Amino acid sequence: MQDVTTPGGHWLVLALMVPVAGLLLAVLFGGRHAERIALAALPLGAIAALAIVMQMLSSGAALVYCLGNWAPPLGIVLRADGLSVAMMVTTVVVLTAIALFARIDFATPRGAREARAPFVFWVMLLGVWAALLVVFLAGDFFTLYVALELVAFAAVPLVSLDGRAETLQAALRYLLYALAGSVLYLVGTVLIYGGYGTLDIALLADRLRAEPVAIVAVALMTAGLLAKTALFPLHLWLPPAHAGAPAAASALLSGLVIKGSFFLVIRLWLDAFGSVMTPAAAQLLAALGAGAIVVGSVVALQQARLKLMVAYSTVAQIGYLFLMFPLVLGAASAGAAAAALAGGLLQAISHATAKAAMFMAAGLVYAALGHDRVADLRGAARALPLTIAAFALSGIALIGLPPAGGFLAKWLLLSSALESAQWWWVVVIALGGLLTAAYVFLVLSKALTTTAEPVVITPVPRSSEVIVLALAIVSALLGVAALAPLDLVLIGRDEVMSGAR
Amino acid sequence: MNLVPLGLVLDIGLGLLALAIALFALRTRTTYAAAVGFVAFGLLVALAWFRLGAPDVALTEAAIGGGLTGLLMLNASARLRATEAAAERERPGVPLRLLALLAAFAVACGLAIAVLAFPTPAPTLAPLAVANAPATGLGNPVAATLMAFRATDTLLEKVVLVLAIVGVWSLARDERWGGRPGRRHAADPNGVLVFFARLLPPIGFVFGVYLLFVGADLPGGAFQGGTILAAMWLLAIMARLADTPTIDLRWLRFWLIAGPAAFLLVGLAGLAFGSGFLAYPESLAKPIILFVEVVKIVTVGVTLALIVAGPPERHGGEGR
Amino acid sequence: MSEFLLASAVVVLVTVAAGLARVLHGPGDAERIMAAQLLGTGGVAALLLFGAASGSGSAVDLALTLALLAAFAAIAFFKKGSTRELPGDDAPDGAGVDHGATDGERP
Amino acid sequence: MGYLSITLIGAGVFFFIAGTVGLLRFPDTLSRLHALTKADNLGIGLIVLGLLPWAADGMAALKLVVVWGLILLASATVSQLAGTAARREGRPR
Amino acid sequence: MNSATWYGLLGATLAGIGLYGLIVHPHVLRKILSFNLLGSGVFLIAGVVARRGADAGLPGDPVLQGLVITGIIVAFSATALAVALLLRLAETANTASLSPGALEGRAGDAPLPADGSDPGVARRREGS
Repeated sequence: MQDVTTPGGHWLVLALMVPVAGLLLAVLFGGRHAERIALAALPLGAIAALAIVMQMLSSGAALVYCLGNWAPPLGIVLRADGLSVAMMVTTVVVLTAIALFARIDFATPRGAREARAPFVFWVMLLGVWAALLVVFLAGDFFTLYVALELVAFAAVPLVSLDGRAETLQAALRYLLYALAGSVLYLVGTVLIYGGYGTLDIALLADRLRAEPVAIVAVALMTAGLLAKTALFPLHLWLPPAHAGAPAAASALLSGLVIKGSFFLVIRLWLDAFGSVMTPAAAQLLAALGAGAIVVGSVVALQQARLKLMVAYSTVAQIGYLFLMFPLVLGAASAGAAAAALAGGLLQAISHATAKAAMFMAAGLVYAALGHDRVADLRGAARALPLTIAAFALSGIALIGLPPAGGFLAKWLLLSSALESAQWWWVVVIALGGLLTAAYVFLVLSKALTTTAEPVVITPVPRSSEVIVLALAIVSALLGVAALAPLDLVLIGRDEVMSGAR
Repeated sequence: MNLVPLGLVLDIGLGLLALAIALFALRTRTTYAAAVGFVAFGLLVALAWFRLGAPDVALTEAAIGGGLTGLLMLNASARLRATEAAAERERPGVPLRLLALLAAFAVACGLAIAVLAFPTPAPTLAPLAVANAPATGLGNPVAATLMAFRATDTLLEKVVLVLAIVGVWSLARDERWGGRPGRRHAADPNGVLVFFARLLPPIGFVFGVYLLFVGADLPGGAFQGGTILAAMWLLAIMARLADTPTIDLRWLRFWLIAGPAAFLLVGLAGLAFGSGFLAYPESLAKPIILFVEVVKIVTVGVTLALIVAGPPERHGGEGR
Repeated sequence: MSEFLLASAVVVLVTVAAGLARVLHGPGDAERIMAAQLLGTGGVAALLLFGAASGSGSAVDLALTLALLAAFAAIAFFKKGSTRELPGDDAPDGAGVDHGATDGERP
Repeated sequence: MGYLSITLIGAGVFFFIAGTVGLLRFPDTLSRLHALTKADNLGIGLIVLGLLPWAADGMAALKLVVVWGLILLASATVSQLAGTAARREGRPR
Repeated sequence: MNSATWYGLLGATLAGIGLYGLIVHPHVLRKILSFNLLGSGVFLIAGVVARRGADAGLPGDPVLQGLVITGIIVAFSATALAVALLLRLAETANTASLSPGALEGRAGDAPLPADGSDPGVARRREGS
């Protein structure tokens, strides 16, 4: 199978080059311009993403672009299927909300030409965006390696923006995990090349055989990606890093960044190596996910600080993402596999929106109250009604109540699990939902408790509250909106899904 | 006939030496000794790369592994002396060490198995690369890979460098933003160091530019050349013959992004004129690539030197 | 001829290894620095020899890079190894002195 | 020509061996330093001389000589540093 | 055994050694150094794959050699970022360790006792 550039393929290049060009211009002009460039690039990126969606809906096939007109195996391609496009759109939506929210916290102070934290934040926001787009679009294992490193280089400085010792330590730990992860991924890439003479995902899927080189390669790559995704038991770096960062950065890290390496696990397990993956291996991966759900949720319940609780919630929610693998690879029918894949993807999208909203809401609570101790949240709902409403809506999405995207995601996963008689995952999903409900309600019950006299707060901008609420509403209504594009996510994946059998 | 075993003896000797130094660097007590060991290790690995028929990589490894990474490590070890004793007392427990041993053993064994199980004849893209190199105007197929076949990787790698320098700068203290990177160096103006730092950079500069221009057809290129330029600049800085620029200078920002920006503009021009992103018309391929390489060598030199110099630590006015 | 060159390279490498075994044991930094020197010189010699044996012109370029950076590394050793040896009058702006620590308190 | 090369290279290798023997046998740091730098620099010089006739062109020959010069510079610096370090550590061996 | 296989096994060993050091060394600079050993091992294996692919008059597969050059640059940038983080951490908290204990007992950003006294003692004293 030889990839050739498809009509409209150039949109992939343009979509990718928007944040890359923005990043370079932001570094060149610096200061206030960095913020302006980021805010101007986001609508352009959204246009490019929409153009790709329209193109894909009209052609009903994946979009491909051969870079430099060199076809694989010598050259590399950009390839967008339904999964890529869904993640691209999600990224642009979440990033827009984060960017609008961050305009308050990361404004260049008056009188200064350029200040450190704002400059770094806006450059890295564009960096994360560019990196994730490469992750979603690249069809070549080595380009994906560079993309993974881009993600890490953009994400790590966001953790330590405030320069406190704790966050420096968290950033350093995160960087070391990420580096170890990318090196393991890279060595797998090298082994693939040694065994099959190509790094193109589609070409590899054709040539692959179940033999030692392939097995060692996929094992090492998976281990590396799990370290980067913070799947239990490699999650230890995540809570301090995500909880210590400024709210907008936390939202970026928890909502989007970890989805990058997760997306690569999908590419690896379902696309490239789908034909040699055994259901037993997928069960193991999902078992780690189950461990993450239980451990993450239980530890989240014990947290005294809101931001740490939200961070541990991320550890737990990452677990859900991995439940899809045995359901796709062990599915009884193509329909069940498609449902499980759509469910997993929707879970990722739902978490991206809900967790970003939740972290920003937690940030507003901290800014208003001067602390984020869960035990002392009494009266917060009266003082910050919009923020607490946003927290509640994103909580609903995380728990998986209708009409949130999380509900539909879990519904798809549950029905797929029942159909393929893997009842134990039903238990895990249900238990995880209960635990999530427990920590969300713990926060809400405190916040909703009324106090005799009103709580004294530092006012937070109404606009910030509205942005967070809007993103939370998106996450809470995703279930309705997602009914239509379910077919979209399967575009360009027919052969891949049949290869998964 | 006799040649082959003698070559193998050499390779085994090189390998064992590299392994011994790696173990030394890992086990020795002070970080300074470990950093010195690492420089030696980088040199041996560069020799190994040459033996593996990869002179381009050998040049890169020599310049980076033995040169800039070594300087980075030595620099850091000198500044971290006070922290060594406390960290040394923190030896991890037996369970963690066993777990680490297990993981290391599993990875090493897995890799060894894979290395022994590689198919023969080995799959290779060498014939394809050789066949297509003329279309790029480059005689060195490694350069053709980096600048044409997989040019997008190279573009993205330059973006990595931009993010890395911003990441390093992000570690400045707020009041130092806009200042000069690194600490001020002390140097005896009549000492051997200054003498040396006057002598070496001209040689290094000529050689770096030479590597850039032969890179199209022979081993070398903008990256290797730029690394050597960076080393020479750092040398002048260490001898106080030059100083790091303040990070808010517009020309500095320009050169930091010029490499990837030139690449990007060439790519978009290709898209606009219909040949495709990063696709060069055959007649223009070599001049275009040379243009990008010339811009890149400056970007690489400036970026690498500043990455090593670290975040701004001094006010701009606090010059020499 | 190339066999002779290759054999010479092996011998040089063996002497480097033997010397390294001695100096890496220390006891002090002086010995460690000598180790790097030994390796720089011996490594370049071996490279020139086996490069000539293989007839590859790029060996000299690599040797030049290594020699250039051996000199560079020597300076780095010198700077970092001698931070405590700065004469008193040079100390205020010595390499180990962090200026940021003092003038951060300026109004 | 060939014999001259072989003789020069052989002599160069001999000095490397001699330097290492000195390194292994001499009792204190400074004499070890003395053995190492002198013998090895002479060794690489002789090897460069021996390889000069085989250089492809004038450029390659020039580069060979520059290599030698750079090595001499580097070892001059390193020996000064090693000597300083030995004195600082204040021990004869 | 030929040279390529030998270097492949060497790369595998270096990768194992590097990974071990990366996990167990408490001092972060040594972790970073170990990461570089791990990286060198991985790159060497890539070199072996390239060497095995020698064909069409080339001593090795140029595509993979190009990838290794990119990889070395990325690994260097990563090393530099890690070192910069570490130096800032050491400057802020006078520690080069990642254990949470290394930060406890600091009053604000005051460095730990520089006279070499056990920071653990100070930690307990403040905790009481």
